[in-house]
Amino acid sequence: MRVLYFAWIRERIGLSQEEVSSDAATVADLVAELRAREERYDLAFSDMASVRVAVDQELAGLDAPLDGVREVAFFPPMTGG
Amino acid sequence: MRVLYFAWIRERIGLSQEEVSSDAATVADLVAELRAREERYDLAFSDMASVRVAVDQELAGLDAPLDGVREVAFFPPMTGG
Amino acid sequence: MAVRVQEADFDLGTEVARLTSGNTSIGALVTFTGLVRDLGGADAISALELEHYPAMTAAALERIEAEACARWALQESLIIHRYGRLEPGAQIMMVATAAPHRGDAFAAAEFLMDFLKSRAPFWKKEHGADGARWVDARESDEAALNRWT
Amino acid sequence: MAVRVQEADFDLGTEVARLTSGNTSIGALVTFTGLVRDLGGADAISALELEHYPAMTAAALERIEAEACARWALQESLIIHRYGRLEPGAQIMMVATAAPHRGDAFAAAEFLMDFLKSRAPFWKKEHGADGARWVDARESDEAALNRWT
Repeated sequence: MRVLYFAWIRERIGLSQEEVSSDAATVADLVAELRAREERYDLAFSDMASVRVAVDQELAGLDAPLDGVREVAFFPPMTGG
Repeated sequence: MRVLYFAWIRERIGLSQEEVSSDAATVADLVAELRAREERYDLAFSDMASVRVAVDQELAGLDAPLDGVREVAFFPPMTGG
Repeated sequence: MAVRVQEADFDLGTEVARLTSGNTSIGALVTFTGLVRDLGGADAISALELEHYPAMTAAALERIEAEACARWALQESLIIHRYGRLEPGAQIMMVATAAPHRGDAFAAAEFLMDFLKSRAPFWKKEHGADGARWVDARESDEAALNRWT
Repeated sequence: MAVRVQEADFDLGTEVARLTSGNTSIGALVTFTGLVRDLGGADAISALELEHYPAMTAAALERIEAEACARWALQESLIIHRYGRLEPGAQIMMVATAAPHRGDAFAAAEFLMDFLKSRAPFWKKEHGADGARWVDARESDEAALNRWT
């Protein structure tokens, strides 16, 4: 599964994208796995109220299932316009 | 006093403006004087709900006084924009 | 803050560029352009004739614009209104409003349009195959003014 | 109905002319342009950097536009959104909506803007004398979505 990071989440983790092998059932499970990896991930996901998620390029919640999913993206609230 | 007519009021009366000597105290008195003159005026002012008035280039009511006034204009509801 | 009443056409891009040029504090710019609409069929029109009250028009537009500037934090505003004979598809008028935030720019542009519709001394005559007819004021336009009181 | 996501600047006049060209049934055209605002003083910025999510952006904008077209009788609509590094005063994005009547054109443009602010995958970073900072989403922008539900 491809995992993408944008804006200050990208900066904190130091990556814009990476391939992740995971058996996580939901986005929340994936976040827990990533936080357990290294402090930079733990820091990036320390306040999930400020993190938005897209699963296969559609906005999704933390409870979204990851079965068959190819791309998960994490980013702060959008500031378009 | 200069009296101006616009849109279908101008067309019905057949004039865009004229000088009128009148002792009318109010716009309503002036309208009554004009209607008494000729049928084309009577026709133009037959439905005063469809007539708007400006006195010295400011929107006014039929009860507006004409003392010292230099210009009175009659026109249908405006359709700008 | 500017008002122009003219027979000539105008260019939206040029007007907007002039309005914002050199002012980097503008965040939001809203424009409205009114066009001569031809519905075709039985209602097809060949031209729209705009009559106005020259001695009153500019002052009426300036008053409407000043009212908008008093209500919202506008950095720039512009009203251009044409008169004379216009073809289908031609531009009739435009307003532009510039503000730090979009809410003010949108509200001011809608306010200007609502007042122009019923309080600017213009009258429209449509020319079609069956002759010409004066465009009636719409009750909805008069009613639209109430939301600003 | 069109969406463009690009690094290049755009010309409002050209875009609007293309939108209305040859269509004489349009009566009302509304545009919104968002500009890089520099408040100067302590908040002075030297540039605004726009990051986006390329694989998602166009689809998100198209969905927002389709929703506007489903709600209002629009004849044309356009969204252009830039990304990359922009100078103060530069154009960030524009929307245009064309309809027979002004109410639909205004409402649709405001709707598009409200959704673009909080539902289009862009993130803004301001560069100033003291370094750079990510622009926070405003609660008022999220709240603005509620008026359309």
